[in-house]
Amino acid sequence: MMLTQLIFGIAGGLLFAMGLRSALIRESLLARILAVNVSGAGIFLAFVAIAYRGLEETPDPVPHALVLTGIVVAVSATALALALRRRLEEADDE
Amino acid sequence: MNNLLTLPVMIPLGFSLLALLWPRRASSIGILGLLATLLASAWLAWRVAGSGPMLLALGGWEPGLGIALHADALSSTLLLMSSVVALAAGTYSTGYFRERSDRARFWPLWLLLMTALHALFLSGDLFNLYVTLELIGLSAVALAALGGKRKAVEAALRYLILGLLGSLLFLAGVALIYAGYGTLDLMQLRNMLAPEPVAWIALTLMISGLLLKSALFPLHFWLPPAHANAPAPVSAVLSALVVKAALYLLLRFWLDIFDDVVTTFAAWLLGSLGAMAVLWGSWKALRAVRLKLLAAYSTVAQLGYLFLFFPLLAALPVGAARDTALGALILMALTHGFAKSALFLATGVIQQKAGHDRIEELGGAARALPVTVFTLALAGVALIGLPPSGTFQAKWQLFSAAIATGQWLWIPVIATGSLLAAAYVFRILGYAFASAEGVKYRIADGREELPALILAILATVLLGFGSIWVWEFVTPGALAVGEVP
Amino acid sequence: MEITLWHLLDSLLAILLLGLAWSALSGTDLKRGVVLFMAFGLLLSLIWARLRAPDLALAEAAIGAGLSGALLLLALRDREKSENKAGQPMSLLRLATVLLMLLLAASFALAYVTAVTSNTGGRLAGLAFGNLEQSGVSNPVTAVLLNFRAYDTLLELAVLLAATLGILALGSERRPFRRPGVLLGALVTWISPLLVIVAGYLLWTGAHAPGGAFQAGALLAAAIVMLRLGGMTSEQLPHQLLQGWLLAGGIAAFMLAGYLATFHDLAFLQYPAGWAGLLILLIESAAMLSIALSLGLAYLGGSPSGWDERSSRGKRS
Amino acid sequence: MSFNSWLPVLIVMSSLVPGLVIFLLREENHLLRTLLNLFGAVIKLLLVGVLIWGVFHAQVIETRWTLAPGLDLVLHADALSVLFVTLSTLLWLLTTIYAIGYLENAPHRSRFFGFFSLCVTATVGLALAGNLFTFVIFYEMLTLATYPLIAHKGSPEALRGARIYLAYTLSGGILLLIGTIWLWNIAGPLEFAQGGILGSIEGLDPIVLGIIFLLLMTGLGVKAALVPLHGWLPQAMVAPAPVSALLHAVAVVKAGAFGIVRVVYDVYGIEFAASLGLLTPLAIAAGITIVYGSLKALSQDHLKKRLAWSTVSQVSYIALGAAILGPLATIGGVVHLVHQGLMKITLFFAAGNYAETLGIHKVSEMNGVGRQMPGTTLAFTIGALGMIGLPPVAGFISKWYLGLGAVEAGIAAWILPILIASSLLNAAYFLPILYRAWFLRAEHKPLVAGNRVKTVTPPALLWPPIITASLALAAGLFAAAPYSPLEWAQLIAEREYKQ
Repeated sequence: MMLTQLIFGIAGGLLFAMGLRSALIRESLLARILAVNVSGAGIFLAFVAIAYRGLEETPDPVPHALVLTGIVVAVSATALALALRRRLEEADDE
Repeated sequence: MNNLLTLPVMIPLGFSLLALLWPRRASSIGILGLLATLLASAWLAWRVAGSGPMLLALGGWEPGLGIALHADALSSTLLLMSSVVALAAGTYSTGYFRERSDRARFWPLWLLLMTALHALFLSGDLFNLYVTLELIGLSAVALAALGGKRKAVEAALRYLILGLLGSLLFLAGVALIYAGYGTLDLMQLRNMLAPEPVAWIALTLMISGLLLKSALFPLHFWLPPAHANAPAPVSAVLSALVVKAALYLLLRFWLDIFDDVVTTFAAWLLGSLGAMAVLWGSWKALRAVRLKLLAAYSTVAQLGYLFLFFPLLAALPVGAARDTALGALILMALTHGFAKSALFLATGVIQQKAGHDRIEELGGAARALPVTVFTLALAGVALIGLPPSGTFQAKWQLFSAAIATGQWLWIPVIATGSLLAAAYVFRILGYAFASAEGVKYRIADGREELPALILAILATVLLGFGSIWVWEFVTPGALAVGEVP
Repeated sequence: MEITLWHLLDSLLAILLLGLAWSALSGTDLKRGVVLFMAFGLLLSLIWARLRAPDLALAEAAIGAGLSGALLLLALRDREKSENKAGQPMSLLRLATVLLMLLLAASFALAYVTAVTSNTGGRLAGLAFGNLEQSGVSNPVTAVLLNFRAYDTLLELAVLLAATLGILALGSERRPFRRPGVLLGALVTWISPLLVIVAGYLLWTGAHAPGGAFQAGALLAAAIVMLRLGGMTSEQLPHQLLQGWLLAGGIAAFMLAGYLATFHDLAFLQYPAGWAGLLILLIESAAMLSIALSLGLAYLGGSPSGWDERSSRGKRS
Repeated sequence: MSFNSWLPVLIVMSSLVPGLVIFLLREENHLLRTLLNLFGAVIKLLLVGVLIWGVFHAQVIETRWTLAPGLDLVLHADALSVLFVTLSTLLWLLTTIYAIGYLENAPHRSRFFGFFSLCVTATVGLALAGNLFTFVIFYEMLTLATYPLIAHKGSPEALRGARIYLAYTLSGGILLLIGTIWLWNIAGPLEFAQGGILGSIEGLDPIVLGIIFLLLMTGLGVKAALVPLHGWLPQAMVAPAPVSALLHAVAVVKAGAFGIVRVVYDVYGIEFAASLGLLTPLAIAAGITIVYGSLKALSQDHLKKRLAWSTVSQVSYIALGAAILGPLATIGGVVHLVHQGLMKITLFFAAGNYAETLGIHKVSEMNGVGRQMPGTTLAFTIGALGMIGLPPVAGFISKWYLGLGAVEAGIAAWILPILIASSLLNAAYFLPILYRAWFLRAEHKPLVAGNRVKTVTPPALLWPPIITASLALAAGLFAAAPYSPLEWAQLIAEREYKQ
């Protein structure tokens, strides 16, 4: 167990909660989309912190792979959400 | 080698690519793919029924490092149901989407959704489950937004964001589990998990994510708009399958993987929320102005019934009585799946033929669309829980379990819920049977009306008189992840 | 354990990150929020590097900060009615939400700390390194992504495809930018080929060093973004049918490779002995193109011109 | 499987299948529909004949199909079920003929006859039900099948009546369901057995059994129109005459009464029920209903409404019979199941004929109908006299045995007054009708008969009431003959009091 893991893990938890809160209370859709991304990043941070095993040892590659997958999933979701939002605003004009 | 396990996932995926590459043949490719998927699922269920649960270590890596696929009675049953519903709704969609370009948009996404659902039913790995949840979410949202009507798009966007939050809660739990137990494989976890803070908090996070996705009261608020504004075939699958997927995971975790971790208090919490969902959902359904909204709220209520089982299962000692209750739970889920999809498809027919789905203006429907109204009636019987339908046997066991465990509290809830259900179903029928002159309906053809009828018959006649098969097939090895030779 | 300089740096990074996130989320000015979010992404990739996750650093920089940022900036052009309202509830409720947030964070942290302190083993690392030789690649992350947990990656490509199809189904692309000034024009013409080359290198090196399909794909997508900024119209994209094949390619390659094994009576996605390296390279190449095109189309914001004609064109093709 | 294990299913199918086929027929396909109806009805009658023979020779005739762990769908033929099956099958045939004539070129006939057949299917099903679970299933199906028949006209008041009917029966159904499940939960499979099953089971809490009995009786009482659960019955009058006839004589009301008989005799067992002290409340409820129904009938001018209230009163004779300990009362109650059916269906057929031929709906318009429609009025008269309980019509037999039973049980003190009072009341609301019909001369006839100078009732409408009336008469005259309803009732009674 090392301090670095704890620091970033706890930071991850904070980000996760912070994003969740904003995603629920913000009116603006764009803000909510940002918030979801921040929240996800928090969990990713926790994952990578779990994988970290100090300066000497090479870290656990599995969480890295999971996070990489997660990042791609996140960007896909963001892209879709933004497209929906744009479509929504166009529909407004109609 | 059990590579058969991959087929229900990979067939729809492959055909979705084909539908993407040959858009002009999208419909025929799609139907073909769903037929193949159905065959594969049936074969899988047959194998499971014959020789018990199956396991496949993907890539040949030992579970833990690699990902394992599991099939047991529960998962293969749901697999079968989703294949049937998908095929029926898909067939209906060929009549629903008149534009070829619409069909070209619809089919690849539709098959991706099936891929996602089946991947979820079979997956044996926590993180993989997260990916399948996201795949379900995104493809479902994309489908719900098809047609691009403002209301639909808005509902889809909110649905997407909430779905993402649900997945994130789930993922947070996964991270904690990996940190604490160093594996993501359900089979290994099941033997490692112990009632301790890490497991509790992780489970709480994952369960709340799943509750959000399965729209348990009071987290249901996103469901009615999303389900009521999507295209009819999509609504059918959203209500019948997508919420069930989250529920399936809930069951899997609650009764199987986290069996030692869950507490009776939590079960009671779920039960009470379920009770509120039954009453609130049924009431809103009764007050609904539009048929699709009614159907959506009735989904909220019907899901509530399923959650009533949790405190009962917690109270029943492991053994025959508990198995019976579990079988009833699954039977109810199946019946609702078929009945609700039938209801949504029939609603779609009415909406297209009458040009609206306002309940109070359905006069003359019974004469213009007898088959569809008959379908509504059959589906209604199943939703109320009257014989002959699987729901009746299921509710019987639900009542019985409540009496046996002395949890009398639920009995008035179920009774009231059933009466409210009867009220809203016969409200529809009352207006549909009322004779109204001058109402114009367009003629419906078989591929529009028959799929719904078949689903309704499955819910009433097949599951009504064949209900024992569910018990015989499901209960012995219902939750047998990890009990594979 | 002793507090070293590293730990101070870590705390600094963490606090900075939290600060960025907070200010990105709490402000009502969305443009500012988006910019701060991109900064957040860059800082995050720095932290990945610090935590010895170079693959993630690359991916985060290219995708997390880069492409998401580009998409968000583009999205700023679409006005929202709801935006102008200050999206904050009244103070008391606000306080409550903050408390709930802290509660959630605290419980997560509690579980996390207990987990990490109680379980100090290598978790799956040992297994992963133990099987690295058989995996066909020497970069452990790539090994996990494309061999040990290849199924995840396969489904992940499906997620990307679903999102892309969803976007395409929603309507036509944004209007292309007008031709930029000489300077940007020249910049684009120089940078985009460069990006393509780097992408190819990343793909190749991914087998043994940081990099791989995702980072490479993201860079290619970045090239598309640059060209788009340079006024590219969708006619300059490959033919619609070819686009379809490119989108499908990644998944198709995966499935073919996966079932190839089953003919040798192996498990799905189990690469025949000695083939792993080659198969992984092929899959990655196809995946890279799919990812690049998907993200590129996402930046276009809708179906490129002529996408729908595919379905209604005559018998030919 | 032997033929005997198929027979009950066939009997149910013989009306189910034609019903389902009829749904698919086009409206104008009159001939085929009629053929299907009659074919089904006749086949059913023949099968029932075989059934009677079998039961008389004490054969085991049973179909069993497992639906869930511990829940079997059982169709089983015993003396009681045979009595009810025969009644409903016979009356279905006649009612079908009547309905075919009645609904000449009315709209939605396919729908009507479809649900009509389903209605009979459900009735026969619950008559043959071998356990309480099966009974409940068909009981609910009956509710579903009857709703469209009551709502058939589609007019606002028709829909209203149907809605009220549904509200009552479904709520009752839930109570019945809960009671049944509770009992099933503590006493295991509730297979009907002569002499009852609960008496032999150890360690059942009498309080619980009492509560369950209350639940069951409430659930069944709704359909049997026990006061105060009778509210739907007068509302359901809006239904077409054949439907009312079926509702009051065999299908719904009778199903409730039959259920009460089943629960009292074959689930609880009459002696056991008596030992629990459950019979007296039931008897009181029945008594109140008998008097109250007759009183309400007095004040009705609308003919069908008056008949409806008289049903409320008459059906409770069956419940009363079940509520008095002793074979004689049992005989009286059980035999009234048949007698009331025959007499009441006659009355409704006749009422329908008055409405169809002369457009008469009110008692006050019935002056001199005897001369215009002698056949119908004769039938009506027989039915009415039977209801009053005058010998030699069947009604007398029922009341006679009920009276004897009351004496035997030693509660004559308050039962006999009820019987006498109700008979007097019956006389009070039937005799004036007969008087008007026969002895008053019809004033303002053209107004009533419209511009039709000569009024004739088509044979399809005329013969059913005449047949049922003569059956009611025969049941009284030849009560002692073998195979007569009374004979069966006695057979049942002695089997119920074996131990």
